[in-house]
Amino acid sequence: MFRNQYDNDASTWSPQGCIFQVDYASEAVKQGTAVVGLKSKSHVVLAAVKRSPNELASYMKKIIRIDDHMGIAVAGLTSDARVLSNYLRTEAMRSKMVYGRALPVGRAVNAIGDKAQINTQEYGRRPYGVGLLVIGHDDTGPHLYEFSPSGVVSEYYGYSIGARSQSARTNLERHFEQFADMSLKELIVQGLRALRDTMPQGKQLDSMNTSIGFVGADAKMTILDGDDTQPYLDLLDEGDAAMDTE
Amino acid sequence: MDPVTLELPHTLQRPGHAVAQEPMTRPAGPIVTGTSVVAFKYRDGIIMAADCLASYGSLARFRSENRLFKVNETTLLGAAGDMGDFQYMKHKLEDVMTHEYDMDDGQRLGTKSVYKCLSNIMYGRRTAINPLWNAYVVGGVDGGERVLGYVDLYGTTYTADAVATGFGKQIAIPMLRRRVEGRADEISEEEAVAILDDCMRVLFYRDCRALNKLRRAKVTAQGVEISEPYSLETNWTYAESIVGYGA
Amino acid sequence: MFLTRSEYDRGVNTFSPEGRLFQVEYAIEAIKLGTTAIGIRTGEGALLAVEKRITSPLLVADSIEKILEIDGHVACAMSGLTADSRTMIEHARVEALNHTFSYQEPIPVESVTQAVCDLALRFGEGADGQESTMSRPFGVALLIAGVDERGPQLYHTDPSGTFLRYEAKAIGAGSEGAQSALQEQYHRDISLADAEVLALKVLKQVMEEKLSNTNVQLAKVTKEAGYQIYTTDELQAVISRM
Amino acid sequence: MASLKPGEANLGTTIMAVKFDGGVVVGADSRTSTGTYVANRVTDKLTKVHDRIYCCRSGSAADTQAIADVVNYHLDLYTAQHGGPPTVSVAASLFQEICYQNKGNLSAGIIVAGWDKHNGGSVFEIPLGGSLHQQQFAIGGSGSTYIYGYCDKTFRPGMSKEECIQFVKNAVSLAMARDGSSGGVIRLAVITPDGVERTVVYGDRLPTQYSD
Amino acid sequence: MRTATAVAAPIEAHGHNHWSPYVDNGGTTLAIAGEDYVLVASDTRQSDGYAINSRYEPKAFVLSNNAVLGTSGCVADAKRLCEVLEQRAQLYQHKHDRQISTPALARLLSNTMYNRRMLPYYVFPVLAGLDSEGRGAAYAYDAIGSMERVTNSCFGSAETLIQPFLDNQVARNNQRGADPERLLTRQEALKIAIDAFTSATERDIYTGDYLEIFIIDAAGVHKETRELKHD
Amino acid sequence: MTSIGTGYDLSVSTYSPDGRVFQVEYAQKAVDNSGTAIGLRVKDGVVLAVEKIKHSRLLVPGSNKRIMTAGRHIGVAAAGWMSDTRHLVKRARDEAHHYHSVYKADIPAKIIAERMGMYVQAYTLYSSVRPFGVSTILACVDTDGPQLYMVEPSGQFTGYRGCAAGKGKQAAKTEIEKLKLEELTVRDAVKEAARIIYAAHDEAKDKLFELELSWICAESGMLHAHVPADVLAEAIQHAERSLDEDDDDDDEMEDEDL
Repeated sequence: MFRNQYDNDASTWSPQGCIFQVDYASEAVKQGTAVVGLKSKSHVVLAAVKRSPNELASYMKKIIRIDDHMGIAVAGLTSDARVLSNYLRTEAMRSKMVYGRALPVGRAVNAIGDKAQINTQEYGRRPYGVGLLVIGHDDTGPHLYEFSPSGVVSEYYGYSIGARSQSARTNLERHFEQFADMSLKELIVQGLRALRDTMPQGKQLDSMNTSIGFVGADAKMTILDGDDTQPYLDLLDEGDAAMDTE
Repeated sequence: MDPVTLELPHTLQRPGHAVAQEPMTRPAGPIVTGTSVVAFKYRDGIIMAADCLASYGSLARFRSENRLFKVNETTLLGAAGDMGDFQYMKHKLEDVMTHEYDMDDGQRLGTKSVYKCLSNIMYGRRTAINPLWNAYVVGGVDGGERVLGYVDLYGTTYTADAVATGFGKQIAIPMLRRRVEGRADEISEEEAVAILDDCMRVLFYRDCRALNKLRRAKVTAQGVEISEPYSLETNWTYAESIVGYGA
Repeated sequence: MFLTRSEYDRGVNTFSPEGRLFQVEYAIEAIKLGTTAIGIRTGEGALLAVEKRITSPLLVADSIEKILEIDGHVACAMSGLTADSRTMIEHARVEALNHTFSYQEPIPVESVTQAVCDLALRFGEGADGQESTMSRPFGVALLIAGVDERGPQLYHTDPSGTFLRYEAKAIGAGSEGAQSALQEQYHRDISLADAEVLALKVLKQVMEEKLSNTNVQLAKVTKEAGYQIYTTDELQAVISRM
Repeated sequence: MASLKPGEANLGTTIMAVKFDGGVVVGADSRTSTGTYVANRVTDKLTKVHDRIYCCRSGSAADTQAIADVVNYHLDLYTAQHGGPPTVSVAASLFQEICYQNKGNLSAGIIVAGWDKHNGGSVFEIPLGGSLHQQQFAIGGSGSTYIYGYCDKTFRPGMSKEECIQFVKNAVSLAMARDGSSGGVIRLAVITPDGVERTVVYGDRLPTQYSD
Repeated sequence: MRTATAVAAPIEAHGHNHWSPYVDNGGTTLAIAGEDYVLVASDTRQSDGYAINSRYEPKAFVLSNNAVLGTSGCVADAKRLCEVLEQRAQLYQHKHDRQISTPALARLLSNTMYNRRMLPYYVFPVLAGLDSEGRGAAYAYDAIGSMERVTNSCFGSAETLIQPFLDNQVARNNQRGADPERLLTRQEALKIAIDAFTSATERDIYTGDYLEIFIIDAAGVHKETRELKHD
Repeated sequence: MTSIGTGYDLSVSTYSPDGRVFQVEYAQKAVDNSGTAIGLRVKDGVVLAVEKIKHSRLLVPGSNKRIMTAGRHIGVAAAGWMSDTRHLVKRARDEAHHYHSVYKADIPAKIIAERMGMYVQAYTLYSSVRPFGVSTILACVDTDGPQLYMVEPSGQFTGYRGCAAGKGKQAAKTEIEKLKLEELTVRDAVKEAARIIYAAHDEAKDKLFELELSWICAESGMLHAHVPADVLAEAIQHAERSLDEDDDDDDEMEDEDL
């Protein structure tokens, strides 16, 4: 295995035609706690687990507001996320200034995708060590995008990134056909359900470590933390109760 | 390959060309100019007219210009003032629309956005003390809503039921106040055409820079339609009754 | 472990196969070499306590400044390569002044902290996309204590440019011991007076030399009086309460 | 508006171009004046910018020559890159770009005319201010103001090559007769697929007209 | 002699060499601050010389933090100034993740205007909102950002007609036996604003058509629109 | 590859003793690993098609396009790295836009291909950058009619009647060579393109995929556009039928791309 020869910078191809630095950057995403996103016909939702080093410390921010119609959830290097969110915010404001319209979500993510691509091609730079789920609502309805360190962006009905996100994705794959017609509330609970599957043994979601974000035709980008998340966490348990009875 | 850029050789740069950037030397004023644009809202959308003349001072130099421009499916632009600046603006807007087309993401740039973009360009140039010597009228249907706006070389913007530029402001607007203001929703297309033709006829009678060869355009939910050039019936019979200067 | 690492730890901008940036992690190590500093947040105000190492009797103790004012309502304590911290604090002070100039109001504590972190990041791309200005991360951690309309707050920043809000936090050589001590003894409604004692007690545990009014420094930020550093006598008063 | 500097040579001029089926005829007088002094009585105001594309220059001699040179350079570049000749409209666009971008510092009124395989003969006019206008026929220069009437009355779409040549000769000579800033000989160029024939009508062989 | 040459600029173009980028589009705005509220009123006529551009083109704008910016002067500048202020308030919110307070916004506006010292925004704004104690706050500016917190202010084409009226009725200057300290009640303020505009409309051709009144209090911004004379 | 690991293949600015630039060849690998992309130039237009491999059912169909537009009359289909593709398309748009702003005319196919080729080639010259991991197929209709070009990671650009890149390159090429392109109409070409992509698709390697089809022809107003839904559906049916005829019955396919 001669990987080490080819993996010291982002401007070197490996014989198999991959760029290891980009793959490694994707590992950084897996080090972040999981975030889940999913959309219905009218809304799109984010759910995230926050991490805290010890009980005297606050929790890491996972969901960031970009504009009234857009928000992101972060997994990976928070500092890289800050670079990208600042960029998105200025782009959103520019769109308002120049065309008086909310920045179309797809164009927003592609903008950071293009930005990230540069970091995967030039020596001395490094790929962003962060993955994003971008949600937003524009003229073409609600959208959920994933941004990855490679600069590739993809649109999903529902998706999850970060630690143990695979189990959340499996959960989403099982139900995504139903998402379209769900109410905002159902959608949030559905998201929490998927998010819960990413929790390690013995840990569960509580109002301290859970963060919820949503936006829709009738709802500006909103972020719920702390006690505001409790009602949905309760619904989550009820839901389980219901399931058990079935 | 380096993209081609057009620069004049230094031989051409007159002494003091370097400071030519400094504002006050720049504004040349309009050279080849178009006169009034008249537009107003009616039941099904926006109707607009402008004649085909581009004057050079008092010389009626180009007599089949088109001063009405279809920006996109829902947006119409009418231009008064310098034709060079108008052509420049047309290219700019074409570029914007091409970019929109390339995005291919189902997003449409509505009339309001076009109007905003246009206004920003005008205000930007005005603020650089290098204005585009135009007055523009933007008309369109944006999400079922009729939009009719004005922007000029100062970046002044306003929307109204009836909008006109230049001489039209003095002559057509008073007529439109009476016949359009407040009843835009009742006016049928036939009536709209009649009103518009009346305005353009009076402008032809009273504006030295007007020509009796004009284009009419309308924007409706169906899109933008720009007519071929046509002429108006005019009436001179009362000349007979005027003899001498009344002494 | 060390060997495999060394493959990827030359450049600040090289990821390891596990997606880590070792240079940053090493910088964080540097802090463990520094003197211990402690911060405690109470309802009445935020408190900072640091240990001074008086390495020689010839040394003027007061000349060692490990707690510095950023603005009337924000102060910070540091540990690690304290020389690095000067740049950061200078930056923080400027940010604070700019804010007051622009908005005629004191800068929020979290915002100063964020500003410091943005600077800490500049071994890579700046937070607003600027090119990088340093070739290594800062080797210093800060405890930033302040008061604004959200009340007294305590923040901790590290070389990775990330920050967290804390009720009580210890950094530096003795941080492990100190932090666990804090976690045992801190409680949400602790009074400022008790916090003073707690801070010194904890410091005492982790200091080699005997704690005295010359080899520790104590400062507080309160809503009423803003930033205050304790005089020797005030310090002595606290020590005697221990 | 940049007006001429003292002593700057000025093409107070009559220039003209007419389109016919299969080509264009361009013509101009030959007088260059500084103030009221005739600096050159046999100027060539018809400038070749490409094999089948000419421009007629009015305004500052220096400006218009420089512009023509730049355009010529770019058209050669274009030919090399595209492996074929440019259309007249491409040439006209280049002229316009320069005239418009520098309108504050230039005094140039230019007629661009020529033949290309896509559009046949075509005539463009770029007056002060840098706007671009495609025309059936175009007249420019100080002399032109005296002959609009004649031209509007005489021109018919679809005139033959010979008719066009005669039309240009008459129009330009009428202008020369009444415009102090135009005079000398009439230079003509007929541009067709087969090439460019250039002719000169001497000042003493001009079409005659009433002259008391 | 130049005029004889082909390149002589057409007559229309002459005299543009000292082109001024400013126009005055007329109209009037006033503000009155009370104990727990603040009122902004402005007409909606936009004119260009003797021509009325539009009868309804509002010149007072509600900002995202529930303050209201009343303007007068050059509409192009006024609209842009408002946009720029909005964007900077947005930036503030992004950066400090809280809404900007009206006093902070007031200072921001002052800086924003002074930054264009070399080519001023030709606007005379009044900014109205509530201060940190919840008291009504009105700030008046000149075109280059000098600012002052006031209890009442009027700018625009009818300024000379209305300001003295406010001085007397609101500030109670030269009003014998009046208590200059007392602030107006909401009802009084409303009444005075309406009377001021109704009278000014009679005398000032640039003011008229519609009157927009904003009252800002703890509950938010209340807006009402009334007819003015269209002549 | 023999000289792998010898160190001659670490930088694009290094030749190997046998005179190869390995970094470029490695970039080509990235192209060969990606979904198939083809282009067909027929008498009345040009057709582009790609096999968009999907790693998850959660992906929104029709999103994440791999065929993009660069200046109304130019289409770009790509095989290789998606993010590199976007970079190049962006460049193509800039070139098209700049050309238009100077000459006020649409950029001809040859010129855009040439400029893109030069741009890509520049990334094979400096050790500070890496070559693009993408082959782009440019479709265009200009004054000389329908045109098709392919630009490869080396910067090499060539005109084609029909071309293919990516995983199924070989299979696709042989299929294309069987066609009488000069006689086909775009309508036929669309069907053929679909058939070829389906045939080139390797069921064993990647299960999920989506067909993307675009064209430039009279029907699209001589602009580059994705084909209308009905045309696409028709093409897919045609493709599946002809697959079944080649008697590898595959029911999964149905619900996968619908």
